[in-house]
Amino acid sequence: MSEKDMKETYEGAGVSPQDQADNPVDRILRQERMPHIWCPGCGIGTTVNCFARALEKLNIDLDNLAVVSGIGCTGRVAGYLKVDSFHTTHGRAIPFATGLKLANPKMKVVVYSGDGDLTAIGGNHLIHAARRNLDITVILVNNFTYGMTGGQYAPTTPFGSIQTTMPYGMYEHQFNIPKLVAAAGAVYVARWTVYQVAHLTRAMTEAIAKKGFSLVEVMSPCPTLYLRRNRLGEGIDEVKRFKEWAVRKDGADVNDVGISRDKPLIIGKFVDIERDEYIDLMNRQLSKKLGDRYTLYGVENGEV
Amino acid sequence: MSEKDMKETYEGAGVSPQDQADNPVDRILRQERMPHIWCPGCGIGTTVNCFARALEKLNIDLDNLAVVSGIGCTGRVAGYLKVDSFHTTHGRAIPFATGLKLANPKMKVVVYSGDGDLTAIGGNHLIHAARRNLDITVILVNNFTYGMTGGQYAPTTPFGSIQTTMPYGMYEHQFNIPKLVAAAGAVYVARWTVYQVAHLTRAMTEAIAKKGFSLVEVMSPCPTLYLRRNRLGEGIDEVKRFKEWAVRKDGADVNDVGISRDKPLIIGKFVDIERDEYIDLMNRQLSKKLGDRYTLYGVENGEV
Amino acid sequence: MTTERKGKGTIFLRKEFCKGCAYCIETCPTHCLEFSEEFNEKGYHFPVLARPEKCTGCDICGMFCPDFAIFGITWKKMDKLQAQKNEGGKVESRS
Amino acid sequence: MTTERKGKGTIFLRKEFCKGCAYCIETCPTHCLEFSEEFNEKGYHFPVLARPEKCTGCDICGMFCPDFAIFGITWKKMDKLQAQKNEGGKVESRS
Amino acid sequence: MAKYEIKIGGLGGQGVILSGIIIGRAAAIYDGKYATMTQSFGPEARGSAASSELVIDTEPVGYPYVVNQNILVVMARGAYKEYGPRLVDGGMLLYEKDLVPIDEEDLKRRKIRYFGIPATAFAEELGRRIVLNIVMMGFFAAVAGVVSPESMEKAVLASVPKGTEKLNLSAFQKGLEYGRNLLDNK
Amino acid sequence: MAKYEIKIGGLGGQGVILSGIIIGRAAAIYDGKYATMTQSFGPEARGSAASSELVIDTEPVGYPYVVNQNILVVMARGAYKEYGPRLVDGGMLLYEKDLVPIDEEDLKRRKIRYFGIPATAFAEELGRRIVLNIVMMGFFAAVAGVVSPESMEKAVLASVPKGTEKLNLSAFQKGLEYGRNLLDNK
Amino acid sequence: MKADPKGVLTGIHFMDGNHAACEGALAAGCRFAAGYPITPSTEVVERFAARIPVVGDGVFIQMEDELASSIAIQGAVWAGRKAMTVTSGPGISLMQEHIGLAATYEIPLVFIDVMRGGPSTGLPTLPAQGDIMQVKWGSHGDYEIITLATSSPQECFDLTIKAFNLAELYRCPVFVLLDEVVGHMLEKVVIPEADEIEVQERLWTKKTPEEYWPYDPEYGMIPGMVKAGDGYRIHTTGLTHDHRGYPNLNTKTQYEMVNRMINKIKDNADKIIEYEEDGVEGADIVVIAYGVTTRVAKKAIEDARKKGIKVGLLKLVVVWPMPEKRIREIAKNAKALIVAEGNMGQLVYEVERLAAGNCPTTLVPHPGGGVHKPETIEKAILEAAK
Amino acid sequence: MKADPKGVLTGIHFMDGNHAACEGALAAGCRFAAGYPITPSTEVVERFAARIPVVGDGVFIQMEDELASSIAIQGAVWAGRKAMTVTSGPGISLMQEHIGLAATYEIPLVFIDVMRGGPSTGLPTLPAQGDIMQVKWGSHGDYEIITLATSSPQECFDLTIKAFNLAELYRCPVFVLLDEVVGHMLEKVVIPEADEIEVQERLWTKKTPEEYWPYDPEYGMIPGMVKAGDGYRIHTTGLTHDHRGYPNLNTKTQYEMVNRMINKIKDNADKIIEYEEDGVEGADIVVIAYGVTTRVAKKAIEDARKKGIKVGLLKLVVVWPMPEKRIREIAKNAKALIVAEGNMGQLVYEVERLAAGNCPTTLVPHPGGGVHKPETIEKAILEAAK
Ligand SMILES: Cc1ncc(C[n+]2csc(CCOP(=O)(O)OP(=O)(O)O)c2C)c(N)n1
Ligand SMILES: Cc1ncc(C[n+]2csc(CCOP(=O)(O)OP(=O)(O)O)c2C)c(N)n1
Ligand code: SF4
Ligand code: SF4
Ligand code: SF4
Ligand code: SF4
Ligand code: SF4
Ligand code: SF4
Ligand SMILES: [Mg+2]
Ligand SMILES: [Mg+2]
Repeated sequence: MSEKDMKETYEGAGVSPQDQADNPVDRILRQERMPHIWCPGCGIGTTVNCFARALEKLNIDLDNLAVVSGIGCTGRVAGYLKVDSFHTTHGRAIPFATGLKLANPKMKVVVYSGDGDLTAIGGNHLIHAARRNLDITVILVNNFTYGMTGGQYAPTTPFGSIQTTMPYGMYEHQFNIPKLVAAAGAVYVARWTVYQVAHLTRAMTEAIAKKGFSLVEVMSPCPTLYLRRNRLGEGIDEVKRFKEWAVRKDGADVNDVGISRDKPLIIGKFVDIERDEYIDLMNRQLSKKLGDRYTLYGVENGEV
Repeated sequence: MSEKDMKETYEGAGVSPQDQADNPVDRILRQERMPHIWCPGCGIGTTVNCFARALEKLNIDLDNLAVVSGIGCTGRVAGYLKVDSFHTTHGRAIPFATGLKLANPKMKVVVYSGDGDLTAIGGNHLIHAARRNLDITVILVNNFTYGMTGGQYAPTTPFGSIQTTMPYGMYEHQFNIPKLVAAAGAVYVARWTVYQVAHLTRAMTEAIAKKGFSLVEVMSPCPTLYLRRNRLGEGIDEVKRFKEWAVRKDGADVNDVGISRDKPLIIGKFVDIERDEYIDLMNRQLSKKLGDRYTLYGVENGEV
Repeated sequence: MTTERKGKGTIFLRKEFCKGCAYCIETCPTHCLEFSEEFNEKGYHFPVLARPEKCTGCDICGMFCPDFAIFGITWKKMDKLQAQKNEGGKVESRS
Repeated sequence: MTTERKGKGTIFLRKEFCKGCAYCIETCPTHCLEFSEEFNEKGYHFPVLARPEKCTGCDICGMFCPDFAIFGITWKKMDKLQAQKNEGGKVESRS
Repeated sequence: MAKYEIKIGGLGGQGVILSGIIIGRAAAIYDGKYATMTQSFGPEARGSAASSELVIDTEPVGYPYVVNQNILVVMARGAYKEYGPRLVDGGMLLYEKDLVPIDEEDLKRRKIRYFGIPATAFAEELGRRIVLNIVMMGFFAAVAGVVSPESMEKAVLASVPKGTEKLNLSAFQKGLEYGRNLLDNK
Repeated sequence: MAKYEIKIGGLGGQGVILSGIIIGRAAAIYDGKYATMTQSFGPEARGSAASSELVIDTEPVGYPYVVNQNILVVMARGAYKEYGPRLVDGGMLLYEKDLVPIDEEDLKRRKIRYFGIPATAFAEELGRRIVLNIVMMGFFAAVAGVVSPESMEKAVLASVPKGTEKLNLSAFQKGLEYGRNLLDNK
Repeated sequence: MKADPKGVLTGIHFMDGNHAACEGALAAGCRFAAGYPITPSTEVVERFAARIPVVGDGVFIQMEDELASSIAIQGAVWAGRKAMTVTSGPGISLMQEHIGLAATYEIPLVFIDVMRGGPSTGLPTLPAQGDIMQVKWGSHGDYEIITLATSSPQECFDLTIKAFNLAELYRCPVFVLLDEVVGHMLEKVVIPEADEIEVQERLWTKKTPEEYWPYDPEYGMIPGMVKAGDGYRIHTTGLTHDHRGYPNLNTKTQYEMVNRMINKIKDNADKIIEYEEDGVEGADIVVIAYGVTTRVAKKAIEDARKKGIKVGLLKLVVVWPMPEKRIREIAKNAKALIVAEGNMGQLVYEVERLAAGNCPTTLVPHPGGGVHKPETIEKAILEAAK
Repeated sequence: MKADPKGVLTGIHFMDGNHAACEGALAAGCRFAAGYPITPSTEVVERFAARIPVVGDGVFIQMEDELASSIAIQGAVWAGRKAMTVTSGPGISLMQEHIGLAATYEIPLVFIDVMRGGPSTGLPTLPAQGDIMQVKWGSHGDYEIITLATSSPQECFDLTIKAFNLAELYRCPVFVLLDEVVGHMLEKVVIPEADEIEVQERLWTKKTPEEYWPYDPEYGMIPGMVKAGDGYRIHTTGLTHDHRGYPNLNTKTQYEMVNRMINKIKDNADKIIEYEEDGVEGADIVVIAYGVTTRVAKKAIEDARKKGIKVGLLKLVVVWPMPEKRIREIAKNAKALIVAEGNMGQLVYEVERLAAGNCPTTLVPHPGGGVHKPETIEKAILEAAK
């Protein structure tokens, strides 16, 4: 569907001309690929909505934005965004992004992927990227499951939840993702749910603006494969539940933000610290050692 | 060299009969493989010495002990121990150990490997094993480098240190290993250096005895590829330096135990907590759901 | 095809994109949306602006909609855009 | 080939295992070890019990030795082992 | 007819796959025929069309997919639109009456026999919209003549979750009766 | 002799590899010959023997390893023990006099010419035990007749770390002179 | 040995290939599975996860990735279990290092590969046969594996049992290939009584710990096995090792190790090989195929026969090792060989090699995403018959 | 285009193959390398790490593992760089998923594989040629790559440049194989002036963002490239995709995609292929070899010729694609083909296929850990000449 066609499909409650609807999402979407594949009530689309608005707020040149996804339902995000966007392999969005950013430091690089992709198969890249503190942002959509493959348990599946490979209820411990990435070295870590769209948007804005490795964990309903199997209703039920379940605690100790369906879901901005960024460190050390023989890398007109 | 031959090579300062030397290391070594490949002044051998003594103290049936190593200088440890011992692939000792332990829960399973092996290529398995809290013990020998491959930088190489792939001085951030594994879920985490042989031995004893995922980080000199390249002398110089550099702080906040050559090296037992073990959790959940249809797994005569 | 301006704003809807998830309806702060009786082609009920007088054009529905189907806008912004357009100013579609 | 019992203990050494790292010499609490003048086959100086009267048989040298070359033992323990052996008790080599 | 090539189409969640399994099981296990069921699934189909295919034969099934689609069972408009045109002339169409508007002229021209049932309404009568597909299966048992109703009934019982047998049997009966009546009155 | 097959053996840390590079560089870059150097390395060799091999020829080197080891340079006893027996009859042995006890009878029987030098002592005289291998190279330049002393000297300069040229040149000269004297007096 | 009834779901089922493969594994005595979800294979371990707690004395664990699954099972095998992992092409790519390790460890291990369209992420939900060379050549260095291809749910059951048996007999990795469509196809599956199922027990050593070394041949070329905890205190390594399992890095040990590893398969090929022939004797044209393609080929052949063409089918049940002698023979007697496979040309190279110029070899490729149309194969037959 | 002098270390060096390969990469314009240390390959990136800060405008990063290195370079390529990674067998095994991805992305990429003895951890410090089939078949699904084999440090330099050039020309992964002994062998390496080095520029698109789709063929079968940040706002995926780079999961798109990917190599094979002949014309026996084995074979051939045998050498510089036509021709005229390789039989299968029964093909294997003795090859020649 072309951008124009897409605009024209709007039914503006009788309003004309319809193409005046200046929807920021439409501008960043690959309209020709709509509608997307996500299920009714899946929260991933909502996160994209927030992402579009965050970009709008940041007012950055979208030509210099790259979005990289792994594989999964969330992994399809890259494919719907009209920026340089890369659908990579399962778990490897972060090292791809690392190469991209390092090879062309002027790019803003955002990794957008799922909990399974980023913390199961991709866990090593996650912690190493956090350690290096290269300036990239990770949007991690946590839906408690491997959506794309049909609802197997993930390192995030809450205790007791049924999943196809945990048919009698989850008995493995879960990752506390903010704690893990903070321990590895992330400089910005926040968690929101798709219920707090405005906060989520702001968190995305902050994370992208932050220099260094930043991560936003977004709790998002997967009605098809997580909620229904656990008799938790439809997407909207979880969204409404998020409202009750979530308790905002900015600056909460990451030790306290592990998720359990019986305890409040702590949300907010947990980490926002300063720590030398990767390319800065590299430039500093190499200049120190090589002096004039070294030209600062990735620096245009004195600015990185 | 046979056990007997090995004993006979002892020169007992004139003492006879020589085979009375009841050295615990000799009993656990594959004598026929001595001497080992480690360089003069390499600390790995000292850690093995402590390990042998720890086993002696634990007084466990060595037939039920398996030692699993990855690849590296430290990775050679498994090959020198006369127990069921497995030299696996680079970074994958932990998942091998996971399969072994899970398939035969009566075994005590110890993973013995290097910092590069366990935290670089093997980082994902490390954090997932800590998360699951399956009852295995990791002895991580941290020598600040990839020894076996000739001294490339590792995620542990201190800032400024020269390594072949960091010829102008390390500029990447390092992992704080105790913090990372604690964040992932380890129940026992300690750090010692090869200088504190007695403490190290006790820590190994405690870690092996502890139910759940335990890790002992051992700081160990690599004279050949780390020390000399950084003009830090021989192995013994680092051992002596450890004495000065290390400050014992049991129960130290893992946030404070990151390593830098300019700051005190915090050592001690950092984490020793209770958290449900993997097979226990599995048995509990499956019994709850399946009742009589399920027979407790890995439990012999009522004991795990 | 202009319409009466009952509230401070209105919505746009791409009916065929809607998957009937009710996000918009449940999150609209002024409760001005309701499900249609009608089905769309895919068989979903979609939202309709049942109480247009209450719509503020806040676009909260739009932020929530996982299917990019709905979008709220204030009349004020609409008028501004219209004015821009009338002046020949191109409405940038690539920011 | 018994020897005079000067201290509380003594050391055993597998000279050819030694790589001359000095761990034992530097960590012996009673400073009773010294490097030999001699080289072993591999060309390393190995430790000798220069001050046997000071050796306590504490085996700290043995715990430090990365090459499993040295081992300290008290005369007391030695005698016990000898006694065991004389009684025909096998000294278990696989614990 | 020795060989049946059946397509079942609907929306995800309507039980299209289970329907295929029931027919297949009835044919293969209880009716002593050979049955091969395949399914089209995958992310691209999420929230939209779902379908299963069955080849039933008196000899082992080689090529596993439907080629000459001679029976079509549809529970959603989209499925009818997509698979309707592929029905062979002289084939048979079973459809959910309230959900699928059909093009009678076209069907007649192609000599396709077609039978509709308000399965959703029946299912709702039984209190569970979800048994719509089992109503369909009763209807299929009555009308299609592919597998015996007895075998179909057994297959339903063997295929539904434990504890839901009664409800599903009622649904099946509903469809069966409606189908039989329809045939009687034709 | 058109083709030289040289083995250099010693302990890790004695500069065995660098020695090979120096001879190879001298032959290949400054003497216009073909030279191929290979090295044996690896974990199994840690802290023990190290060796390098050189094939020097007037035509391109095919098979890269030493087959007819006609020159052996040894700086440690172990290396002599290991590689000595592989020296071809009529070959040449250069050895560190103080470190390597040789079996003169055996060498004579095999018609091997042998030349020793107290290279370690010379190096210690110069204040840096580490230049032992460069002393050896001077000696090699004088005695072996494989590459011209001028080329060897250039190769030494091109191969040692910047700032150490003077020391290394002295070491080279030392070995060269000692070798020349030895030849003169033989 | 007969199968342990606990793992045998005796009865007549209408079941898909993935589930049938799981039942085959359970019947064969597999009590440990590690996996990482991937379409279109996951149902195999999903079923295993549901069944094993009830079958008893076994575990399923979902590992963090395929690297982990493919080595967790090796730990389990050394602990005495029969073990498997299940994946699809991308997973096989990630497991390559551990396939080589398993070959070098010489341990019985079953890899089930439910093939989807490739390369890369490709066509996750659609069939192809593009991994046939990968399973043989994907890891570095020289080694041998065994590979079976299934064409129906019944074969998924039967051949998975066979795979476990072969793995035990030859101490090597055995692959079971399912085309996606076979994995997701439901057909009748007959599971016999446990005592009708022949199961190969592990070749446990008969030696004492004192006599035993893990790579001393004991059963023909095959060393006997032990399990951790039994007091043998073994060592093993992926490094080149001697009969003791100790690293020994030289050409001689390398030769001895690799040569035995390869020859234990090559020399026993006749015992391992399984194929089915339909009218090959006397045929002018012989179609060679494996997996689901054999079903399509059958149809094509029937149709061609109706047109008077003398055409036969050689169905490879065991694909690796190839029935080299038989194919060479066939090539000598036939006018043409046709290889129909769900890829752009892979096994055809091997067939062409074996044909040795005795007759032409034609490929009927399919890029994946579906299976051949019978007509396509028939056309190739008619063409070749001209 | 001529090489950028900044990366060219003009002069005559006594250098080993690993270092020479690094210099080749720098001369070819490679400005991004990601790697993970592994013996015997690490010196390539060690040198890169030392050189690149001084050469300027480039980076080396040591990633956490081979999976990461092999995809970091793909990010870098999409960011406009020429990039490579360097590893050995076990690393290649781990990179298989990303080799398939690179093929599917259709991006220029160089993989240097310094081969050691395998399988598994094998012989880390000793040579072998056991990865030759792996580099072609190791990833799942159908795809094509190019592979060059080096036999001397000079070739390491020259062929690494060629590899980068071919990668750019055909937008595909290109492998440079070094036998361990070549990687660690020092010989004279002549590095010419920058303006004597021909370097292939990226095939940048000539289209505007409005006209452009990433998989529209533009240079023959090859689509033009763009780089991230240039406003083209592209998408790409490892899923089966159409000309727009969008997933499109059906047989038709699959066919179009895979077919073009394969044929861009196959149809251009004549341009890609490089081999050297020594006395092949009129020879009774032809030895086929690659890498270091060619050096040994030369010696064997010389010796055999002295005994009056008419024997020639076909040295494969480009191993994949194979010079199929030439080998078929040779087989028709020769009495026998001999394949000498540092493995237990890999490329020999392909040669035997191409020989098509016209003459026998004999393998002279070597298990790894060293190289053939010239006598061994000579013996095979004499045997074949009987
Ligand atoms: C190497 C590899 N292994 C496994 C898969 C199968 N796979 C695709 S997506 C996915 C999990 C996705 O889970 P998550 O990242 O949480 O994303 P979601 O679908 O829940 O958004 C898996 C296991 C794959 N594509 N590649
Ligand atoms: C897949 C793979 N990648 C790389 C290597 C090479 N390699 C062997 S050991 C090692 C690093 C060892 O470092 P560490 O674990 O710290 O052990 P150390 O030698 O320092 O004790 C590497 C990179 C390998 N063997 N396999
Ligand atoms: S399966 Fe779950 S995560 Fe995937 S699209 Fe559907 S609801 Fe969303
Ligand atoms: S290289 Fe370093 S870590 Fe390895 S054996 Fe030598 S000193 Fe020890
Ligand atoms: S724009 Fe605001 S008020 Fe209007 S419908 Fe949407 S959410 Fe409600
Ligand atoms: S939020 Fe969007 S998809 Fe959901 S009901 Fe409203 S318009 Fe439809
Ligand atoms: S036993 Fe104790 S006292 Fe004796 S040498 Fe050893 S460390 Fe010193
Ligand atoms: S510690 Fe051991 S290796 Fe070191 S000097 Fe003493 S005896 Fe020798
Ligand atoms: Mg998820
Ligand atoms: Mg290390």
